[in-house]
Amino acid sequence: GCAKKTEEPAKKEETKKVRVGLVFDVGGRGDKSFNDAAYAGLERAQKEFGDKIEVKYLEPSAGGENREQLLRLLAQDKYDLVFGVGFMFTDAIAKVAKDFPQTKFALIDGYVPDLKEDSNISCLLFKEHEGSFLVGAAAALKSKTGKIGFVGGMQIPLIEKFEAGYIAGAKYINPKIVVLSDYIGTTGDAFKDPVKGKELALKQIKNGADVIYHASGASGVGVIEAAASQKKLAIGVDSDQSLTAPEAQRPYILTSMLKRVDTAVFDTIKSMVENNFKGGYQEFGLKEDGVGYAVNEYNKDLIADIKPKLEEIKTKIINGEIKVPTSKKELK
Amino acid sequence: MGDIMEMLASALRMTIPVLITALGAIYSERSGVTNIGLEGMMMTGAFWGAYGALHYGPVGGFLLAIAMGMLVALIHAVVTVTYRVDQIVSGVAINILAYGLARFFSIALFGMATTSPSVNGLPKIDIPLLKNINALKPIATDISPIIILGILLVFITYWVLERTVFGLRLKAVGENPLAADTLGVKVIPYRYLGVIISGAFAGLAGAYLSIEHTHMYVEGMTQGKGFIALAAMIFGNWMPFGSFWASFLFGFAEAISMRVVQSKVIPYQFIKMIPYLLTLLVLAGVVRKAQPPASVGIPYSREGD
Amino acid sequence: MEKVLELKGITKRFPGLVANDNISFDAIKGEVHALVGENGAGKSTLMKIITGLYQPDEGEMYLKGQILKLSGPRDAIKKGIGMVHQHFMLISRFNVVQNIILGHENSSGGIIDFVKARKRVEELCELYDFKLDLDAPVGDLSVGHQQRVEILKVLYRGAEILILDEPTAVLTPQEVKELFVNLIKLKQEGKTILFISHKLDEVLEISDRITVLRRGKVIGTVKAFETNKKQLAEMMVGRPVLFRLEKPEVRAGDTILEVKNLEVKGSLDRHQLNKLSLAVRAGEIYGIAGVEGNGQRELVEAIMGLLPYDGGEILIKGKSNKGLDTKAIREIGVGYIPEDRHHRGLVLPMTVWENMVLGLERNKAYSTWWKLFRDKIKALTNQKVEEYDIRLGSIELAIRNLSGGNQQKVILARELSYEPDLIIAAQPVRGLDIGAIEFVHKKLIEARNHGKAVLLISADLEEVLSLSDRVGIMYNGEIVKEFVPGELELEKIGQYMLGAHKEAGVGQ
Amino acid sequence: MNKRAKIILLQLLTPVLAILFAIALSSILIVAIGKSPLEVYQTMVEFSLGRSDSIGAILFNATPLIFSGLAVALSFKVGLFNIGVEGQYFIGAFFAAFVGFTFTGLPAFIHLPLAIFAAMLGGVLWALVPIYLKIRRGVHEVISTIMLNYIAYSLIHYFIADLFMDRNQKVPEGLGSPLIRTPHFAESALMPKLHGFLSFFGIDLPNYVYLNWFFVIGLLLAVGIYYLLWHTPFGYEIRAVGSNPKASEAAGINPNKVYFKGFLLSGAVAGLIGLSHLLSFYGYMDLDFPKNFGFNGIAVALMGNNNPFGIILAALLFGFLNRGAEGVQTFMGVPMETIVIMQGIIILSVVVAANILGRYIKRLEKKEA
Ligand SMILES: Nc1ncnc2c1ncn2[C@@H]1O[C@H](COP(=O)(O)OP(=O)(O)OP(=O)(O)O)[C@@H](O)[C@H]1O
Ligand SMILES: Nc1ncnc2c1ncn2[C@@H]1O[C@H](COP(=O)(O)OP(=O)(O)OP(=O)(O)O)[C@@H](O)[C@H]1O
Ligand SMILES: [Mg+2]
Ligand SMILES: [Mg+2]
Repeated sequence: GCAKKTEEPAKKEETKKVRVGLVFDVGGRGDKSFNDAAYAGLERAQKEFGDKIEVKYLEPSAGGENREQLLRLLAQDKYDLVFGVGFMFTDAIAKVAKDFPQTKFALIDGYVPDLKEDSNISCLLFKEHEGSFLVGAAAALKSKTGKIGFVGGMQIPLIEKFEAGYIAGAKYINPKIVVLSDYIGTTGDAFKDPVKGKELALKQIKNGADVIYHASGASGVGVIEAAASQKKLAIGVDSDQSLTAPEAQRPYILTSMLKRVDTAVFDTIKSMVENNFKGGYQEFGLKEDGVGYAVNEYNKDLIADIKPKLEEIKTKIINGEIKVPTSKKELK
Repeated sequence: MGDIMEMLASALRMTIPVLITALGAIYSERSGVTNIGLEGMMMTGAFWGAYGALHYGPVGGFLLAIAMGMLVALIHAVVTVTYRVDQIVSGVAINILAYGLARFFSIALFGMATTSPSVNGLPKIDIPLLKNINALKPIATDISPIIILGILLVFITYWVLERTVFGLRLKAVGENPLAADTLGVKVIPYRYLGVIISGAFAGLAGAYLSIEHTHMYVEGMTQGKGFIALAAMIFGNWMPFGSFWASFLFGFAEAISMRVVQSKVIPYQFIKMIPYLLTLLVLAGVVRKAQPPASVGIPYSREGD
Repeated sequence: MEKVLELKGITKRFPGLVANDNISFDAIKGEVHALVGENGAGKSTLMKIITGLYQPDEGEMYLKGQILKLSGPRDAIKKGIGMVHQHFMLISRFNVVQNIILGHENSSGGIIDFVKARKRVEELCELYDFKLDLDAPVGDLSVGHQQRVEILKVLYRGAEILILDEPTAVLTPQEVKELFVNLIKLKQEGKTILFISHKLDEVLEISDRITVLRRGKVIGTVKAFETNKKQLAEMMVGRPVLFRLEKPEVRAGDTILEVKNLEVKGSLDRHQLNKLSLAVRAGEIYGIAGVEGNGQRELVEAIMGLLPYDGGEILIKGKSNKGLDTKAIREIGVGYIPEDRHHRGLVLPMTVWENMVLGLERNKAYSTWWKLFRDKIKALTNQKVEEYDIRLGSIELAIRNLSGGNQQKVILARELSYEPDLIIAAQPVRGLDIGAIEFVHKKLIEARNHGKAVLLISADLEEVLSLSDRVGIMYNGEIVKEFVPGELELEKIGQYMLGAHKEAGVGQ
Repeated sequence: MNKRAKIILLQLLTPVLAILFAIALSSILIVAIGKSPLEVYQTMVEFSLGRSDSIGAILFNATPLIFSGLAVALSFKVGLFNIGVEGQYFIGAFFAAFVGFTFTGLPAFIHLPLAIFAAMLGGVLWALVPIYLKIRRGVHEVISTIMLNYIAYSLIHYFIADLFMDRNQKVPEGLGSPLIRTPHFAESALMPKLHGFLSFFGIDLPNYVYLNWFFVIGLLLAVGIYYLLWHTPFGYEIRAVGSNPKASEAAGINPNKVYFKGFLLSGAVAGLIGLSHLLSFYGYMDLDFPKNFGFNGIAVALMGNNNPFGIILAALLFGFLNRGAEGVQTFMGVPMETIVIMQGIIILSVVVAANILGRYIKRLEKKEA
């Protein structure tokens, strides 16, 4: 019923509408982290800009080999702004963008070299290490045993960036702290293996860790479950996982390292609508509020005592007083 | 000691889903039907288990998972037993289908393609007597009833196969369906049952993952365990106890691999290989002639048309 | 005289042929009624219809005057019809008791009382004087014992009509005798027995009436005491048949095959050989008589390089076969007719012409490494089909579609095609009809006459005695007696075969 | 004669009927998500068959599946079940990648064949383990190949995320992260596209279609394998051993040797599966190198009845479905999972229909008798 009513005025404005297309990464919408955050940004834009925009989202096949085709189809179908969610789109976007100079592309997490402001690609890049530094500090502040844990999905530079920031943050508070690190697997499936996530976390807890941070997508469900079952603390990632966790686990989620993919998506759409799309590189760090740590009604008491310290560190990072390492190599 | 017990407990948790699925596969294979669709049936179980547990509690979840596992298995049975289609192609198609259906219903029912809301598991239990022995605490206290059930199913399966009319006929149908047929044993229904039981077991195993282990369904959480179960069943020579040891070997190797510390000497990728490598090495070390059911994989029809 | 079973106008079609064509036939309570006919005449098919395994396309059956409709073997069993199939319907991995009770377990609440079941089986065994190891997997039993299991299966179900499809094909004379004793016992109990056999002497001995089938049609039913072998054979084949084998004297030449102190260790699926020795010369047929499962298969497979042996020596044309693979052994000049054509002799899904060159596909005449000379092979096959009178629709057919006799002829044609000096013929006529048997025997004797050495292994004593120039009796992995046919009376031979005697130093 | 014609007609009609049935069944699904089945199917067909880039994409999609179908079929023909095609093509692809990025300055006519050869070698090596274990240690090939698939995944990760990762990527300080991939291949290792050849015949493909000569190689290989199986003594031995190893053995064919050679051949073909993507589409091997071609190859092989030409048809069907999926997703908003379900249904319908038809023809022939 509703849809019909809006159709009439929509038609008149058709020419003005900004058409936004988005291709998810394999796994697609509903992963409770990365892809969902992108979708949230899309939804927010839809809400705020109403009939000024028209959106469409696609998912690649399970193997992911048709990312390029999907981007291309959207471009061919005259979408004005096309998102590729995830660094796996890097090459595909670079190729398609060349063929469609009129279409704007936004690449989340990926880096295409040599872009300028008037390029038709915008790379949305996050400083995950900065956010991770904060939650590392939080973990160290909360740890009673002097041991904390990290569970990553797959050992790749992106995830190592989380790990490096986390360790640096923890050492900043307590140089003697021991960080137990584990990774789940060697394929994309490592990001959807909560069973192993839980077993690894349980092992870390058994070995003395009492706060565990995960950067493992849907596998993190298992990490949080393990921490809660052993009455230890977990730190979520990407989105505020306290909000999606079950009631019983919430007391055990210290905080979440926020990666505001939603903000990035929203801002980019906004720039299109307002006609000031900028190519090149958009940074999302602590300064830009692109990363951060979550405070919500469930953890506000839990985190209250360390919040001032965290805020202090945050300011220091933003000022450049603290330099956060971006890889494990730098860490050493 | 405590560490070892802890590791055993972990090994046991990793063993159970593979074991239960492997036990189910025994029923199917011994009735003469290869089931390479176990992965999809587990996935179905994991999904519907979570859905059921969300709305009807953990027991409801398990029942629903078992029922849905059976339903998917029924497709396999219709296609392979009634229509005598190649059992492997059907299994492959079932895996594709189950993946699609789980996603489809996940969006329809949870509003999310890949995860469910969190659900409650069954109450944890302690094993009487054993729980009093301090050293055994990690494996005797606070464990999921499904772990106990899984172990019991090994004995039950053995008993069913060796002592009951059903077991005797099931095996007969897998060994020499024509012979069984001449004695009035109806081949088709027994094969249906074998396949459907395997679906029930795989559903149960999948639901164990979602309801008991992580209290949530996550797409792809079966992680190829259906295939591992198939391997375990073959390695176990189509026997319940054999399958138990094979599944345990795998679970144990997983537990080890999670406890090997990453270092320069052993890159992490090689640690992740341990379960598979170890299984392969053990296999290569154990020379044993596989004794598959004589008619497994061969569709049956009385007049050979 | 009560007609227990009556068939009216039964017709059964298979793709491309009519296996049973308007067959009418009856059986009387307490009679042994034999069914004879050439391979593919439709005997087994008819019996499968009577036991509900196949559905007839036309016609009706009556049991004690009541119309008989069978939806499956289950119905037939309920009506008291039981069958011992030509190809045994046993589950090799199951033990004897399991095989017998299957489908008729007499359980309480689905749980089998194996103790009780075993007892009942034991009672039956006692009644019919069957000696069987009830706990052995039937796959490990000798063929004779397997047949006992089959008969027990039928009796266990209380069958009133027993069908036996070629039951004597694999039995020793003693075993045949025992079987007949039991059949007569059953007959006296009022049971009806339908009996299929290619051995007309046996048929005449045991049956009351005989029905002859040819090409799916009933040619006639005759009373056993009113007919004779010659008449039956003529009815079956449709032309007069010669029974005498022409066997001219041939002087044996050099030793072609020499087996010295051959030893094979026994295991679950392998019989042991104890210092077995024998020699076969050019121009002679050396027959091995003996109950199946006394090491014949192991001997043959050791000669062919299919089974490694633990001691002793095998010389073929003076050359040891140790370490040679089957291909190399064949290249010395050995032809091999395996005992089980379906498992060892043919690749059933492949065409007739492909089977004609199995193992010869690398022969220069048939291929180069990159090309199979299909036309050449087909031409050769067509020529062999003519020469060996192989009946088939086309050489492009999968060989599975040929009757057993014609399948056997293909093997024979193939194995003789490269003129081997030594022919190992294991059970070469098993299951074949008289026409086919006659043909195979003729070919073997022809080879012998041409100076080939033939090692013949057969469970059919009559065959061994009529073909061989010398005979060795094999028992428990040894040759226990060697003799020239005619030298020893049947009774005595039977005793050797059952291990009652042993003669030292034979075969050296 | 009449019946012959009828049978041939039926044989042609069956796949069509099967697909119609699958379509009917899938329609329920499409209605359930609130779309019009008619429009969806129309879009699918128009999109997939009505545009030259779609045709190109279908053939490109089909290329790896032809190779993997052939690899699986070869192993089936020799009587083994090679689940390990998946791992073999990964290793093969890496071997080719290694040749691709290691050697520079080679002329294309050496470099490209070398890469192809390396891929086959990789596939062979990864097939060597299970077949050796099978023959020597009696290890069931299904178990060992399942394990080896996982081992291959990890090994590949080690190679491309660790040992051979391209460390020369430009990444700004603290922003983004380097891609997990090997260095780019030298131009000389890349497979030319088919465009030039096709334009010869007046067919113009857009440059973003990646259809390349591997498709032609796949077709030729199918013909080659057909020839091998039915016209050479080795192919004869493969079929004989595959159907009855015991009889083959008794006739003097050594089954173990045939298993060995046949399985390695299957591995060699498997090694080629990924190349069409690797050496034209990607130009490097990354962590996200497409998976599952090996598993889908099982379905392709069996749907194609293990016949090389049947495999080509089945691969094309898969290629069509995948391309169609992109179309209905983009233009009709039909979500991915609906299409996945449809694919499952179509596979099952096609094989079931083939069986029903087979039975019907038998019955017809029986009446003829
Ligand atoms: N299931 C079947 N499908 C097709 N044809 C069959 C089938 N069973 C039997 N036939 C054919 O029917 C004919 C009769 O076969 P049947 O087995 O009844 O012969 P038989 O008289 O028992 O021969 P034998 O003496 O060799 O045992 C043969 O030509 C055979 O090829
Ligand atoms: N499914 C089938 N399709 C085609 N022909 C068949 C089929 N089953 C049996 N036959 C034919 O029926 C014949 C008779 O079958 P049966 O089982 O009695 O074997 P047989 O010919 O008597 O062989 P043997 O001599 O080994 O006993 C077979 O030789 C074969 O030609
Ligand atoms: Mg017969
Ligand atoms: Mg016969």
